[in-house]
Amino acid sequence: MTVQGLRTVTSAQNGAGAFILQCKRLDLHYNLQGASSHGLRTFVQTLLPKFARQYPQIEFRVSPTPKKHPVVRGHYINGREKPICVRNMQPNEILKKVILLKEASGEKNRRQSKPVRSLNESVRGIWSPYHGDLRGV
Amino acid sequence: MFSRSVLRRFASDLRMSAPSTISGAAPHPQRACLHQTASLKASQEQASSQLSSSKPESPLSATPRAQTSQPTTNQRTPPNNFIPQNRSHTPDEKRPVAPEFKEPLKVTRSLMERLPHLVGQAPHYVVAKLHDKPYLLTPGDHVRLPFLMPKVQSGDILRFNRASALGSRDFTLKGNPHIDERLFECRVRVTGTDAEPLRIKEKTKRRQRHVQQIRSKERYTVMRVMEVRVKTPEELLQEGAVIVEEGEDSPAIEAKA
Amino acid sequence: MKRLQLQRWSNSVLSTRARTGSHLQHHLYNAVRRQSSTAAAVQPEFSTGEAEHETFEEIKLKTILRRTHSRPNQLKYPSPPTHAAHESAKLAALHARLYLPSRLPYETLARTLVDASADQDPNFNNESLSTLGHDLLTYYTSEHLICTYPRLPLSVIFASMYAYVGPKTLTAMTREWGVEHASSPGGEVDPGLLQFQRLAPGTELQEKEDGPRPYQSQPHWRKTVTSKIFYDNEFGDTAKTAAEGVSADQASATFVRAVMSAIYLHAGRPAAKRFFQQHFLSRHLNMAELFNFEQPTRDLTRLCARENFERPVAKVIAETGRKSRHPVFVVGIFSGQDKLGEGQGASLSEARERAAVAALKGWYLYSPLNVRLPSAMEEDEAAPWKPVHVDLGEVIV
Amino acid sequence: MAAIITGPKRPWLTLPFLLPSWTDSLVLGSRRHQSSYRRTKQRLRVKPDASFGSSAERQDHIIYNPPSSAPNVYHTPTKFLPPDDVRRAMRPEEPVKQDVESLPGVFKKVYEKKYHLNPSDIEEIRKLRLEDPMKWSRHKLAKRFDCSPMFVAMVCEASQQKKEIQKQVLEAVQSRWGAKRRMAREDRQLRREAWGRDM
Repeated sequence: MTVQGLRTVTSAQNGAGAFILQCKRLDLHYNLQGASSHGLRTFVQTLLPKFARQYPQIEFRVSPTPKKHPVVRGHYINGREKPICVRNMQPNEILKKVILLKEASGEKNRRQSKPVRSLNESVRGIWSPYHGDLRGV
Repeated sequence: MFSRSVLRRFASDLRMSAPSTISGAAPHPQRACLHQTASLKASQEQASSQLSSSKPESPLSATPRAQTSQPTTNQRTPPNNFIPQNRSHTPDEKRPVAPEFKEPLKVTRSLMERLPHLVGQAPHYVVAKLHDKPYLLTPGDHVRLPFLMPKVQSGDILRFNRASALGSRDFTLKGNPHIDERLFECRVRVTGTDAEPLRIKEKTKRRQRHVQQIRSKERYTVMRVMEVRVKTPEELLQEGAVIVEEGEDSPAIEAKA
Repeated sequence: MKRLQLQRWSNSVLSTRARTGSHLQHHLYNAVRRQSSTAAAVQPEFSTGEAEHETFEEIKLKTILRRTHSRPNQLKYPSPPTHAAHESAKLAALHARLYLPSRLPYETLARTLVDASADQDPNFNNESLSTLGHDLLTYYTSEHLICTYPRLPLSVIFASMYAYVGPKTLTAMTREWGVEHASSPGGEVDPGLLQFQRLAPGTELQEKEDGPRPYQSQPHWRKTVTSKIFYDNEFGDTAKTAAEGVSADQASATFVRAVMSAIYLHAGRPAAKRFFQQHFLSRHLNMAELFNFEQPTRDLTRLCARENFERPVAKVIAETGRKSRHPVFVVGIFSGQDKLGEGQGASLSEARERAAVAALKGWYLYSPLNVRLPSAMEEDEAAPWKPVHVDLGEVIV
Repeated sequence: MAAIITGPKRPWLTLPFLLPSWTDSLVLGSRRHQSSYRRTKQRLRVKPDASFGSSAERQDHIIYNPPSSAPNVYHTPTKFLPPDDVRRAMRPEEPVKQDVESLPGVFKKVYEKKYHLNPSDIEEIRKLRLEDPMKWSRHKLAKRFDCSPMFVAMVCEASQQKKEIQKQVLEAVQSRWGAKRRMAREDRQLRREAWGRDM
């Protein structure tokens, strides 16, 4: 064997080819009687059907939780989840929160100083003092 | 602003009257320069004046139905309490229009001669400008813009049409200050929004015990670069590019300084 | 009675029978509360959490439960019945998430999720689909690799095939598609979950016995590339199986292959090709990292002799600190006046070997411009065929 | 060195009316030292390549500015391109080639291959090697027949006995190694294997 092949795995670049929405499930929990759940109950009745039809990629689960404040919980493909408490919120505010959950990637929020992250090696290469012409620093 | 509104009216008139004439039969040369964004369908989807968004020739999905995240036109009338989130909710007359080119693309002879060299040397990078900030992009890159881009949602495809340089390892296509957008294609896909961790800034004042806490949690748009491509000379000629001689003030070849 | 946590109810414990719950809860909910006005397309899954705070509902729930389980169509089958596919929210979400064509019905997608270890009936499991999908995937991948990099050595082709469509990659893709595993298969399981009989912990995998191999007594004889092409799978591995159950990796790989063939069968070849390009070829792989040379200088000499180039000579292009603790040498390998490769190292021999590696990679990673794949000719109104570059093959020493 | 290359932020020379005629020597003398971390950092910051700067050309243009970096393996050398590849014709713009003959070689001496041994010599090498492997080692044979030890190894193989002895010698030597040396040798071996993977 003059040359061996080393085994690796290709790494995913979501969006470069196919795009997969990272939010896979939204759980809406509300209280049947509670006043704090009023907004979510109205949301489920009025705005949710349209929203769900718009994003068939997301599975919706609506279930009552007795004696609790209402919660919208997003489940993501990377296994993490994001809960948002929506007590005393109006349906429109809840819609904004639901959109936030839908747009999120599920990753933990981190500070990031550089705007571009790349897997490709540098196109023009890394500067080396042994190549090209000399220059002063 | 005036010119934009005029353009918009013009475009909406076109939409009303003859939507199929432009994308369909007999494109005259100026129209043909508009590459894929020329079709009206694409022009409706333009995100802003700086970015024009369009669909690639082959949509992502196996069928067009599955790809479009927008509902069909009859569903577009929003109810009173519905907040518009995407471009499909904005009425036609409020949408930005595709760039209208007054004259065909002019390329110099030396650029035409060197273009095959640049095209033949993959991979390519592009220095795309967004709000006059440069982003050095290669295909597959993950971009987190330092701001939240309005009126986009995840899955949208944008086309960056302003770039200061596009190059391969040995060759660089430079514009002064920007490359003509008909020379290259750079598409990105919006993959969602991202947020930074909550920052709390404590503000104090003299002789006062109260400490004010300023909370901030910025949100950013996250994108993925789909393609960075420079067009071949054949494509340019097919789209109606005109070869001009160099101006008297421009030297033929700029060697490396 | 201690109240159960809703989170647990809706997650893992009930996940195998979540659809059952949703089904009856849906009835119950519409009948009793008249509150849910969510559209039929949504199919919300109501968890059974509310069942215990009203006795009336509890009684009704019990009767429905009993009736459901006495119904023969739920628990009788080893995998979910066909009509269940239309009631699963998970399945519809998966269909939409992958932007699958509308011509691909939910029933087929549900079938791709049933492994042969869950349901032995070949009419209801994905074994036949995955066989076809496997062939399609390996065909498109190998075609792409051989046409774009016509000079790749065979061992590197094996490695890159493994990287693109190997079981590890397919498992990762299953995860990235958001497919969850059912804890154990059965007729009452949600059809949107991947169903397979799990491998018992600590099970040893056995090599598959499929027909006689020559020279079986000398195991090292089968290690040639030719033997791998002939007897082993497309990655050069011998197939391994266990007596009962499959590993999660195997089941996931089978599922992805089955999806590929389902698209091919229902939506046609162009759709399948597009799916392959967007989901498989768009992934990132650096081909230059797959090579491992043992004696690069010797290989390069052989290569130059084969191609009638001048004998390669190593020359020092730049160096610094030869007498210091950290010298740097930049060595180029020249054939006549042409530079073949360049390497940098802390010793002359290291730099020379690296330069030889770079030169060999430069040879093997040649990629022609404007590659056209043979399968492009299958489409109508394809441009006339231009032959692809065919290479002599790797260097044999 | 740094004082020569880098200048102050606003060179005196740009303000000539401030300069008396005798300041030539004083300009160099009164230059500030780079006394702060920030200034040093600022001066060390690598500027973008000059070819990326603004140019006088008004229209879009393509320049040839090869980077000063190690070559990339994806860019096939011109010699390796097949004769029908269009890129073969596109590469006349190589910079002025340095004369390969003038570059120093990696080895101190370059041995010319003589091809002077005939089959009977080779038979003799084999015979000698089998007869007395202790006396006729590879190097001694090479010296006698005026060829390289590599050639001797290609032609013949030591007997099993000799291999055993050699193995024992090696083990005896290695048994005297301590932990440090053993680890260092193993690391060296691993590093050497990494060369082939180009890591």
